[in-house]
Amino acid sequence: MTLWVLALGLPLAVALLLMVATLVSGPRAGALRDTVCRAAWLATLPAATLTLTGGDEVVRLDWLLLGVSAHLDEVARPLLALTVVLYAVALAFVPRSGARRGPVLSGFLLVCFAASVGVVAAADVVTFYLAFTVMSFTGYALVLHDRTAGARRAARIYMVMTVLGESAVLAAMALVTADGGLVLADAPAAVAASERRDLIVALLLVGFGVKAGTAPLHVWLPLAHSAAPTPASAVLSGVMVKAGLVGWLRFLPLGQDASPGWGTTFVLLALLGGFLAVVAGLLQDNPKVILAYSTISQMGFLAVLVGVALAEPGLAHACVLAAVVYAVHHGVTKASLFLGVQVWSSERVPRWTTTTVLAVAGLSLAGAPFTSGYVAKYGAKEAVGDATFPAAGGAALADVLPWFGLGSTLLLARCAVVLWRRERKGEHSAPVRDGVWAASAVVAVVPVAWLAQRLDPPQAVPGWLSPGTLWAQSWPVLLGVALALAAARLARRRELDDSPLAHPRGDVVPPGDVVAVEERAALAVGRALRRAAARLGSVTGRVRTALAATPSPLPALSAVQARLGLWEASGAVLLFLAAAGLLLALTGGSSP
Amino acid sequence: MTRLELLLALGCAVLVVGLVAHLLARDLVRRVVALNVASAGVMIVLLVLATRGTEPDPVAQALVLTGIVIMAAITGLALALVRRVEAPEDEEAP
Amino acid sequence: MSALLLPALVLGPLAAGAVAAVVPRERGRVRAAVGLTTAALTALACAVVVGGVATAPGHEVRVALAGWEPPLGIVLRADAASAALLVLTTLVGVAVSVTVAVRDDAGGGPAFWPLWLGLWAALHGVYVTQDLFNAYVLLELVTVGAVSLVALGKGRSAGPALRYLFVAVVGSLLFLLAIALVYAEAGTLDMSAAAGRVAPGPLLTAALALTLVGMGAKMALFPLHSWLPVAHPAAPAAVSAVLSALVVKAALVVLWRFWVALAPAAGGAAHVLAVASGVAGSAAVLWGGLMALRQRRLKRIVAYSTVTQVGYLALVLPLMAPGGEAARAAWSGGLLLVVAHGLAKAAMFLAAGVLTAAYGSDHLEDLRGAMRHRPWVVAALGVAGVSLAGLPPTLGFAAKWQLLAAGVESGQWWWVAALLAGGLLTVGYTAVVLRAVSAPADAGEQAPEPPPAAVPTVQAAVPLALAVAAVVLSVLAGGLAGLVADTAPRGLA
Amino acid sequence: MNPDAQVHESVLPVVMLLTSLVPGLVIFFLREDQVRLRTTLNMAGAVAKVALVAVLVPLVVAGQVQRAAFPWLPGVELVLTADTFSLFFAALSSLLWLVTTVYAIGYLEGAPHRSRFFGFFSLCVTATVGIALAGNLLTFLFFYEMLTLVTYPLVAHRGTRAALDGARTYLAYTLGGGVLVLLGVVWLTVLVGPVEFTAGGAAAVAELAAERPGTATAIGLVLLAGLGVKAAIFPLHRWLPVAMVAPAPVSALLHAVAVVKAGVYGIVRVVHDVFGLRVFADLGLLHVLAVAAGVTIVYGSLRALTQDDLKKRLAYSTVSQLSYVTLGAALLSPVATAGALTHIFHQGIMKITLFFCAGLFAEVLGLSKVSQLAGVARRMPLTAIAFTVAAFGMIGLPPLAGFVSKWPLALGGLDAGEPWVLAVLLTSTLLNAAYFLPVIHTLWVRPPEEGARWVTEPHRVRSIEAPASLLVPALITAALTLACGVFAGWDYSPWQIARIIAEGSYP
Repeated sequence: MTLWVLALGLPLAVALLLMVATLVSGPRAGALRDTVCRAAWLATLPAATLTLTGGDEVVRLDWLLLGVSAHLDEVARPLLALTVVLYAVALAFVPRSGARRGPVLSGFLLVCFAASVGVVAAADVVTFYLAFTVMSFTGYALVLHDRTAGARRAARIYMVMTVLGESAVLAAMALVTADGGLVLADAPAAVAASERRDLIVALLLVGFGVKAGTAPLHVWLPLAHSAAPTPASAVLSGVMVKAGLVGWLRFLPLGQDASPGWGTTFVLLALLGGFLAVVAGLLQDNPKVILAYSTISQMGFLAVLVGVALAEPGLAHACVLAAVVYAVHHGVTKASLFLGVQVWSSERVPRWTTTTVLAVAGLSLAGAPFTSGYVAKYGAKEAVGDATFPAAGGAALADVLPWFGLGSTLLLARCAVVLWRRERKGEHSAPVRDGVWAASAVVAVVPVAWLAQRLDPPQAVPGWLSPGTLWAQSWPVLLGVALALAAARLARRRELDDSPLAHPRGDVVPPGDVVAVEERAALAVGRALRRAAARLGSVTGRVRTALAATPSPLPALSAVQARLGLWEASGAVLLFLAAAGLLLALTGGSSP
Repeated sequence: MTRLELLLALGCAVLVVGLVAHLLARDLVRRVVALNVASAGVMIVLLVLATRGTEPDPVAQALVLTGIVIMAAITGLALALVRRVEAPEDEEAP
Repeated sequence: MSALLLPALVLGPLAAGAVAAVVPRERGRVRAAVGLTTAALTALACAVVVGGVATAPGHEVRVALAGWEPPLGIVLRADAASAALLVLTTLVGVAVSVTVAVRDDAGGGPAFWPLWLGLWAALHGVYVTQDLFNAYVLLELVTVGAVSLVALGKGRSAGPALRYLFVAVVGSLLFLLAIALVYAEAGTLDMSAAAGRVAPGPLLTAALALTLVGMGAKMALFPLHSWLPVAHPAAPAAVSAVLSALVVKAALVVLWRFWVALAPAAGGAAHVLAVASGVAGSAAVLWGGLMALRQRRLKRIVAYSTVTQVGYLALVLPLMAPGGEAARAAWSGGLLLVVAHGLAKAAMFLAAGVLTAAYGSDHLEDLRGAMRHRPWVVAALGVAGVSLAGLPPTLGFAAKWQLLAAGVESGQWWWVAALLAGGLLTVGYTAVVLRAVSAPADAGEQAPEPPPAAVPTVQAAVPLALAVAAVVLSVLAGGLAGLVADTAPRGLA
Repeated sequence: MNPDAQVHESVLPVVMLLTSLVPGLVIFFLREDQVRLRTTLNMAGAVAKVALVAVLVPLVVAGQVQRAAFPWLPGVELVLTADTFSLFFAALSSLLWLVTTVYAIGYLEGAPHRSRFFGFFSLCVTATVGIALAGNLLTFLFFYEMLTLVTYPLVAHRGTRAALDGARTYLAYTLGGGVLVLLGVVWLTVLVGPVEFTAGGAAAVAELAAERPGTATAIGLVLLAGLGVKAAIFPLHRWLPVAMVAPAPVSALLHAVAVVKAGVYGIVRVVHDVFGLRVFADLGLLHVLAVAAGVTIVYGSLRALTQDDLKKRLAYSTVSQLSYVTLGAALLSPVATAGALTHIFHQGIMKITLFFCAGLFAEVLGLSKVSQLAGVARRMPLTAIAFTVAAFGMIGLPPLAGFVSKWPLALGGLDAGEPWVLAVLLTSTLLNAAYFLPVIHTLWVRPPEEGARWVTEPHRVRSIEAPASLLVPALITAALTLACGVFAGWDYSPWQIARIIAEGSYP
């Protein structure tokens, strides 16, 4: 129990210390800030011990908020491990990395870390929603960190989409809890049984889709990743995007009764997002944007798994575990690639070591043999099994998945070309953390394989040397490399020099492609709201002025009073009343 | 109509005439005089009532006497005020 | 013991008035001293009498003058209603006496004291008399006293005084005729005795109608109210307080006693007249309130406020008509309202007097800045306004509560509406006064506030004392209402 | 009031009233320059009241209700009872009065008419606590009307033409409401006798509703309309933005705690403890109230969008947030009732923080418009943090108090079978975000305009950004917002006490 409080409390305490230190100006505070910032990654240690030693019983803290409970099940533990590793490495990369206002960045990263732990390990709806919201809003602070014009625009778009996503998630959470799904363990059953099932699944799709970057809602991702400082974008891509996946795995009725309709929608959106992201990514010239598009395409891959789990209850458990393994693999590889961009451009590390590490990470992402990608992709293909995709003429999903590998190989080739051309100004040197980064990238295959091994019964583990699987995994990579080389020679021809397609500078398809359309739509909605409010105000204003303008009876009254006040008039009134009284006496007097 | 009712009607008539004259007169002194006439009307009614029984009723007589005394006092006060009122138009309501 | 004090209450102040008259005009201080001592003694006597009434078995103290029982002798009877009125008259009387003693031009010169003491005696007489003709004589005495006091006012106060005299006397004549009719039928002048001997018929209905019109004229009920906004402002400050708070109530009390004694016997006709009085009352509430909103002079606003409150008091007749629980609530509510209105109205007129003395005129434009220089006087105006509107925690609220309860109990919704509307209008014109008095800061560039003339602090403190009395008395409202309620006249039709 | 409580005749409720009545009356007579005496009196009264509440809370939660009754008119009496719900509201009022007194002393440094201000200020709290402790409808009406009278001079305190106009509108609306409540109370008392607040509704009123539903509905409507004015329900809410002319401490205390909460507290008392939820629902009034509250929630948020003046925006936000409580009270589910009662407390502390910050911005930098606030966080970071915490709370983000009351309302809506409630809450949350986040964005992110007067001034005028007596209350209430959210599980937290009270009205 104390381990849990420490795991969540320590990062928050350090973050608070950093915040207070930044507020108080003065040399001593400056020194304190830097030392704490440098040692910030230690705050993740309690969580690390928790993952390794934590038991899997439900832990309850009743006094916190509306009763907080946490639980490390088979989905939570690996993702928690991923979160700890990534945040530790990211926090280590913040000091001496040239990022402006480092301590503030570390502070927000720590808060985000605590929230991510909460998301992954939550055992009831309220805790999950608490962690999810805190993570979203600290994400805003991370994206906004550099305060450049681009960062402000990215942050604004991120905030609008997050708020929309948040309200969808809030609605879904309320509906799930109302149908008895307060404890997450029985949430899927509650959702399956509730009569508002379709509404809940739709809200879950939209709410977590924003976070997981599914097709139309992915626009904020490329902008946010390019605007955020590199450690932050590593964490964004590695862990925060996975929160969407965790949301789906916890709440969607996977393994309950089949819902093929929703299954196909998920798969359709996933494929759409997956392949369009590759096309858009190829036309960029900023490595972080290309990697962001690669994340969108990989999240598409995961969405396919979720779609299949929805459509085929039988395959659900296998798909969930495959998704978890794949998520861990993608997290580690993508984070090392992002940090690699920072190592390449501003660390004093020999060129050949960085290239080899990046190459290994790239190949792993593409799923080449003997890498973590190989294990994860194989597991996923087996988990999907013979599920077919009715909408696309019944093509087996298993042979659609390798094309994702091809897409990511192309993207990585593009990224390599762009990175190669970027000149390196190595002014910082932090050998320890660079070593750790290199190790984590290269050795990633071992933990992923070990994890796959442990989840063996449903999770298929590839034979390392069996020729069949070797070829099935490597042909997309080889094809991708071949295509890349052909494109490269083609681009060198003179007449294509200035063609935007051959040497794209990110202007044909701006980062966040369809965002311009959605931005205009959002602005239009905002303007309409304001106009409606203003018109409402003027209508009530007009009603009020009309009411006030009604002629008040007072002047007429005082005129009557003036005339009535004269002596004769009041005398006449007196006489009239006396006469009326007597008349009444004479006539009505006798009535009972 | 018996003699009693006739006289009662006479008293009321005098009262009404006095009141109407009082309320319509513009000159203040005429109003005071009219008021006395009205008061006389009421005294007549009272006196008529005093004569109903076999012998004259002392209580009604006492009422008439007191009424006359009061009316005299009021007339005195009214005339004093009339004298102080310089111009008659100032007492119209503004 | 309290039986002995009843005649003393009536004759004491009268004798003091005579003594004050004998003292030569220049010796103002001596007259003030006589006035003050009489005020003190009367207060004591009232306290004893009220105590007597409260403890007496039937809650009433009765004495036949010189041992003569009716139908020949005159009986003075102080019941719970007269106790309430005595409390009111004492409080206002002492306040007015102190004010005039401190600053003699508030009372309009040395002649104030004899007239005021005579008026005070007559008022006591009206409250306690049981005999109809005695009531007529005392009402005339009240009228003579009041008219003379109005005439003491500066400027052209003779005209309004004369007009007030004429209206009052016409009203009395009609009342005298009504007494004659009642005497013709009942053969006795004592109200409670006459109640048993009258039979429903044209004579009784005519008497009731004449009394209603006559007293309506004397207490300025709606159609016959035009003389009040002219007369009361013309009088000196202390006198207008007495007029609005006490003199108007004399006619009202006689009407109520006459009505309670004789109306049950008159059957349907009394009901029609009661409804007529209700309609006139409601019209008075609305008319007085709206006119008060229009006025630009403080004293005139307060005068129209009296017209409104008289309207409320006229509503008590129809509310009592159905009898039973509603009648008891209406009767106690009416009497509480009489006390509450008396205190609040006296406070308002005295405060208006202080402001007029300080600023030289009672036009609202000239009174700007009074909030800063005379906060306590303005506070008195505010609290009095709140009590008139019948808002908690004042006595007015208790009265309004009882009247509303009577209205709702007997299902007469139109009177309930009038009561509620009246409350809002009262707050309306109080807010107009408060706003005019607290000079708006950004209008500062207009005429700078005139420096107020010096006003003795005691004179400034008296209105607040009365207003606070209106609030404090609400605590005793329970006792007073209880005392009054169970002595509500029986046998209402 | 929980039905199984033993009732003790005690003088404690009266003492609670006196702790602010006596200082108030004394302060009226103090001269302007007796500052120290006035401050000590104020603080003593405030601290004494909070201490009394602290003493009473455990006692009452344990089930012992303190009662004090005074005969007023034959057959009717003034009753003060300190049961759980009344203490809940009294605790809120006294706590925030203590904080606001400190703020007001700092805010009115050297201002004219301070004795008058603090006199009426104390009377205002007396009336509020009186409303909280009212045991029957008549006492509630007694203090309800008194509250209007004592708050009028506070709203008109500045004495400018705008202040007087604002106060006049305020008086017109609130007195109109007062008259309606008076009519309703008299009508009910005449028909059924003095009505005591009993958990689950008074039996006599239930009988009346059974025999004469028509009259009972009419009485219910009149009472709701009267209370609706102070609870700022849609057509009757106009006085609230207009009364923003009052000085900051007044608009903080009045529009976060005293006046508005009196209306809403009244509605909950009438619906739950006079008629009883079941009876009110059978009369069909519950649905009317719920719809009115729903309309107000959306209308208030919508109007807040277009207000550039910060205090006006907060005022419209109050109009909207208040109707959460009315909506919660009008839903037939214990969860919704608990959420509504908690929101009374939470909305109070969050809104008072926002008004404190608005007052700070106006007092220290002279900025009252949202557009002028660009980059102010650099100059006043602590105030900006307090504002941000409270604003996030108002939107309903989890770790803060707002979520703890908005979440059960959403669940209650679904539990009571009214899904449109969830839609209303969501639209309102979105609109809240739409009018609060831009302010936070302007505060923290936008660079200050070059011409801004406060930029050119010397940066560090004082050691901290604003006088302590203004800043500390804002920080305290912001911390309270966080604490009420995070420690909602604690036994004596507003959420837990609200749940105890809510159970009472479902016998």
